[in-house]
Amino acid sequence: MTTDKTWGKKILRDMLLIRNFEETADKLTLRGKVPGGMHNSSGQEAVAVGVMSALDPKDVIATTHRSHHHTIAKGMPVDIVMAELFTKATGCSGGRGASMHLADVENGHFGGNGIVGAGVGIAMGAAMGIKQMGHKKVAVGFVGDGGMNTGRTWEAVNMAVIYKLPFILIVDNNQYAVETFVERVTGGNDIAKRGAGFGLPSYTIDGQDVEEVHRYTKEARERALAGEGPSFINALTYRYYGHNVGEKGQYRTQEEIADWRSHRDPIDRFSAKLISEGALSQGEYEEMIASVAKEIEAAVDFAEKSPLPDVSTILDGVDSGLLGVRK
Amino acid sequence: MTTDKTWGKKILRDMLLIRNFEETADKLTLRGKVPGGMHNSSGQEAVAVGVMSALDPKDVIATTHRSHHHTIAKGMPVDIVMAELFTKATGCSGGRGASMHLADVENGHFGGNGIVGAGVGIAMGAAMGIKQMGHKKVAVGFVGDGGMNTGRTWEAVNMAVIYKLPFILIVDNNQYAVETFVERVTGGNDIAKRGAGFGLPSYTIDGQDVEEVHRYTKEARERALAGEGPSFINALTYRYYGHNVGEKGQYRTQEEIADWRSHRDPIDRFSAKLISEGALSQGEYEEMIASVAKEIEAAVDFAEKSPLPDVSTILDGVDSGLLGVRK
Amino acid sequence: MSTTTPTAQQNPTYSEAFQSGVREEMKRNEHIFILGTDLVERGGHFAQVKGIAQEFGQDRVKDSPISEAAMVAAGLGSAMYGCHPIIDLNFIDFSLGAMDEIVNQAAKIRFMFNRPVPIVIRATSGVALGGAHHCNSLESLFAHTAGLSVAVPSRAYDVKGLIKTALRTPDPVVFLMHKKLSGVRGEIGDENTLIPFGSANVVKAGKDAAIITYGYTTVTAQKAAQTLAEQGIDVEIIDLRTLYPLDTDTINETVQRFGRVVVADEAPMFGSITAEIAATASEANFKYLKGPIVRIGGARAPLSANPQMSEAAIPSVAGIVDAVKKVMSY
Amino acid sequence: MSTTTPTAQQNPTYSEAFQSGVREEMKRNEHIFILGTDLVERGGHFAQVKGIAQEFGQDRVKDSPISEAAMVAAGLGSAMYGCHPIIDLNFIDFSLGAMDEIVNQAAKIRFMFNRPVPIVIRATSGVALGGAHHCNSLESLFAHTAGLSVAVPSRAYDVKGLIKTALRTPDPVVFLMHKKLSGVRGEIGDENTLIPFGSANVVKAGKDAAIITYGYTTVTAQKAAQTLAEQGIDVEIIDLRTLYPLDTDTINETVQRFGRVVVADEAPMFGSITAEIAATASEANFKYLKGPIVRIGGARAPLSANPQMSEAAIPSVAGIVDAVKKVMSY
Ligand SMILES: Cc1ncc(C[n+]2csc(CCOP(=O)(O)OP(=O)(O)O)c2C)c(N)n1
Ligand SMILES: Cc1ncc(C[n+]2csc(CCOP(=O)(O)OP(=O)(O)O)c2C)c(N)n1
Ligand SMILES: [Mg+2]
Ligand SMILES: [Mg+2]
Repeated sequence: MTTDKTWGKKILRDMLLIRNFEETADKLTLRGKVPGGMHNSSGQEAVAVGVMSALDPKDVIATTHRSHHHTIAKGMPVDIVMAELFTKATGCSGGRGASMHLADVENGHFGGNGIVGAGVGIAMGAAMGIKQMGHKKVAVGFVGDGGMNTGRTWEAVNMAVIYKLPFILIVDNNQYAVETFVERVTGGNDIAKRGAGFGLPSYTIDGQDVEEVHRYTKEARERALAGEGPSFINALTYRYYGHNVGEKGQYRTQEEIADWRSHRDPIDRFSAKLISEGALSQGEYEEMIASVAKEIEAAVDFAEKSPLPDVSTILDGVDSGLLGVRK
Repeated sequence: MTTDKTWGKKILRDMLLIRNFEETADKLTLRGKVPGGMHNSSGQEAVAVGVMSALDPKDVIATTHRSHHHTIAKGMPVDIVMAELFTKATGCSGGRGASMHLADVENGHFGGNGIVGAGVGIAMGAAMGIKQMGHKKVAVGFVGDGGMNTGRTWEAVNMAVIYKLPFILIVDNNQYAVETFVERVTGGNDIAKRGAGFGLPSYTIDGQDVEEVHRYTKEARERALAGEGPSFINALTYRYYGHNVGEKGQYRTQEEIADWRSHRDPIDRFSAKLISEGALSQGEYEEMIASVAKEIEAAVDFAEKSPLPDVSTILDGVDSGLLGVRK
Repeated sequence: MSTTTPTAQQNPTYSEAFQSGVREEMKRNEHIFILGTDLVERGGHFAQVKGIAQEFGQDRVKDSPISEAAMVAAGLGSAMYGCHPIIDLNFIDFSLGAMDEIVNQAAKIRFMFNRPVPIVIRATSGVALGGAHHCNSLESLFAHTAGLSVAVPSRAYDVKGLIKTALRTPDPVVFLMHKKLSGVRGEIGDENTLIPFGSANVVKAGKDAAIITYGYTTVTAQKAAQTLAEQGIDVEIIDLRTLYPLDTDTINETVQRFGRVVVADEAPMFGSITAEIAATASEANFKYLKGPIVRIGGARAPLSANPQMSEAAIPSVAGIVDAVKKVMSY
Repeated sequence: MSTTTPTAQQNPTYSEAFQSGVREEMKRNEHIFILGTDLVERGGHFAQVKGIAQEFGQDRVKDSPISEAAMVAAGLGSAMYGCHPIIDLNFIDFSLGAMDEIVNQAAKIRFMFNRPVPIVIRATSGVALGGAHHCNSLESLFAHTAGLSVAVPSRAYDVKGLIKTALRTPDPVVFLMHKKLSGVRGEIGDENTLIPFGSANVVKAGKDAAIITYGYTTVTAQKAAQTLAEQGIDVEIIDLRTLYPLDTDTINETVQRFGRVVVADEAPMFGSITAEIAATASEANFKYLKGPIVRIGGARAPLSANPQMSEAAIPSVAGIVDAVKKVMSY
């Protein structure tokens, strides 16, 4: 199927923006600019953009420790994301969160998370809230392959099924949890089959094909809005860098990485498709790359120049104080 | 297949012993003899006896809040069980545990549990211990249908699969968790399918047929001993009484209970089979019933006459004191 | 501190007082719902929500699978979305299966993301029958966690007044109801009686010494006060009602007034909230102390199912009497 | 109390000291095994088991799925069976997903079933980078739980000596290693150097006042001592090394000797273990006190990822100096 030209360009640009963000932030992390480090999602752009492009901006997501790509795809300006990585006052969490705790609850981003699997439950809960209020929205929970072995994930999945919640679970399955290959720790080695066992439509899809991701998400969203309950999508993808910035493990071969990069890169694949379909010219593509680079440069500049949070605020916002006397 | 006569009588007697124990203990509970109350397993005898008869006495089990049947089938003398229900010093846990915390770790009974699903993890751990030590044994974890929605259950199942542990999970599926019908809260409504999703041989079997339970357990045990890893057995059964003694909920019909009692009772079915096969005479059966009654009477007597634990021991055994200075 | 006498309204049980408060608030706020096991038909293990499903429908009272982590997560996510869920965990012991959701998530989200998390986590607590897995006293753990407030009512009036406050406040509250008090009757306030958190209640005025306590130990302390009265000692009893926020004004004022203070509860004493109270009150009011603040609490041991052993592990009337005599001896 | 100076052996890091102790004990006891995430190749997040899988094989060092509840359950069941597992939870924050297994099960089984549960639950702890989900100080919660012991070593020597003791004792131990100390080098003991739990270490003798502390705050306290020395105040520093059992002899003796005592840690102060120490020590040694025991601790707030905010939330050198000056003012 040919891709809509305008849509395709937007999708491609989003993926490029994420890729540039990640590669830039990685270097900045190595230079000590990102307190606590970060988890680079390069290679996984199609999952984030494919999902988010099928959602309404008001839909809710909750995600993981590796969430820059989801956050940017969800629409958070890259300068705000970068500022948060720098733990600056202008970051989305005022510098309290850094890389793992990006959020914008008001706009449906219910947060990255330091705890594997926790975002699944939060998104399921948001879906319960959506249903309680009778709204026409969905909530999407992202989780890694590693999070498939965490009990809380399956409790949340089950609850979504029995209450028919407008919930979509996306496994951003990059095949490794830190240095642990998914097949070594995943009984049965068929993640979608686990989902099926809990009674929801479950698919394993090509997470490097942004249109496939988009399509499955869109269908899941339609089922959810029609009151048919949750869906489970296991998107196969790959991360090009180490688990965290600076990690150089021996747990996978350089050939494996090179193979994914050169044959299945989601940006290369999609740009090639757009170009071959005449939806994009080489010149336009180069312009796009340049414009993305400029946007990221500006973001870095913004982050650099932003003020640090005021340390006198460390007790602010722990609670509302409305419950009673606070001393 | 015809049943071995000696074996059949032993099996039948075990089931009768459990039934009489439960009905007796139920009445004693209503008379205030069992602090904290108890969970009656009447109706579920075939699961306990079918499983245990396929195990070696040295195999390990860990179980749930509803565990009299497992405990008696595992071989604990009924007087010790009854004394524990009475929280007497002579009980298996010295009166510290009562109905929910029956155990005899030395003899492979790793305990009932007050926490839904916890026994699964403990048995999985025991299986890991067995494997570490190179022993030829298995560990069996019992769990209810309600425990199928607890995350810890699936974490343990997964771990058993990936390490190929000699572990068998038995769902003592009586179809209700307190007053909640299994179908209302179990996404997908196919428990064995969940097991299959985690990659272990998974079966739904007739838990009212003691020979079927025995056969599936035996095969699972053989696989485990052959190094083939764990198995998952969902045994359909039914409890005749309320969740806890005294409970009279409206969540199921009297007809449903009567139907299970009159058409699928595991004792009636198995005794009828033995009688029809000529392995047991009516007279022998009546004698058996009488001898069981006498045994239980003696157990009650033992429990009644046993001393209470010494309250001055409440600090004993919390830890070994060997770590260092204790004050 | 408050010394309001409950205004007569009816004489419901402690559990019914919870129902009453929840009902009123559910009428006021359509976004309140309740999630927990066996709530619809059974009304919960302690009848705490009996009849509410019938009145408000199963959209607002939901029977849950046995999935404590998911229950709290459901509450958390829906609270972030704008609901005000009551997550009924039945026994607080079961919260151990949802600790990440409570401590890492619900408690921290306002601080991290500037988003209110109006969630009530209700459970029974305290030492009663049931043994080691049904008698944990986890209140000090929750009180220690920044972002959580902890209610520990000891009578019907406070149950109702505190749950109403909790349900009008955009913060996570751990609401602990003592099992042994479930059936105790008492007066309750009306629709507008809200008890602020952090306001202790003077259960009994006295002039010689004070006992600061909460939950079921309030009852034990009252019995001890009778025995002490017979011996000519007039003891004041402060029921904290909430452990966070603590009513430090009342605590300080009490310590300053008497200089002879016992702090009592039934949690294992090592590391219990009584340590926080004694340490902070000693530090702030040292010069008023006639002698050290004396603590009395539970044994450092799991609870036994045997009732005599279980009883022996928590403060008795005699134990509290002795503690008060000790502070009287200064 | 012990004042043993470490005997020179080598100069490994705090993490390597752990390796050293574990290696020696694994040779001694074939039933010790280690279970946790990313241990085999990576050697754990803090290199705490680097090379051990290569030496002892993957039967004894196992890479786990991300299943904290099952990890502890595996440890628990196998410990009941006769093994002595080390469950490596990486960050103690992740123990919140295994609380039932730790608090309801591992801690209680000896008491309930008269069966030893020799299990070590190891994790890094303390405030460092990483923010709200990687900086929880949960030690007071574990110390409050009957049946658990808690080690909080502050230097290589203690890491090795304490892990060796833990691995020879049939009880559950929560072994907390401070992230900020991982790379700090120091001498360690030899194969036979075991440090009993409940024996504090006098890090620095002094004559004017005492600071009782543990973990990373021991380092901050030492810096404060330098500043104080410049101002003519000679402070003694006690490193508790374990929080349960507590070395109450040393604590009492210290309080009695100085009458001027600061208790410090970096956990949120409300309800921290410092409250237990201050309350119990005040009660036991009241007449020796020249003024109240002063506590200093962490803010009641989640930790921020921003390093300045995170720093500001825990005791600073200046804060400890002020606290000591306060007790010196009595
Ligand atoms: C409950 C919990 N356990 C362990 C960790 C440590 N940890 C952080 S990320 C990670 C790997 C996660 O793998 P996966 O879910 O596949 O996500 P990915 O990193 O591949 O995106 C681990 C083990 C954690 N954050 N939370
Ligand atoms: C973690 C946890 N949650 C809730 C409970 C309360 N509870 C005790 S038994 C029970 C029902 C269990 O149902 P099932 O697993 O089917 O076992 P059955 O009672 O039918 O044998 C519940 C909810 C508990 N003990 N532990
Ligand atoms: Mg992964
Ligand atoms: Mg059941």
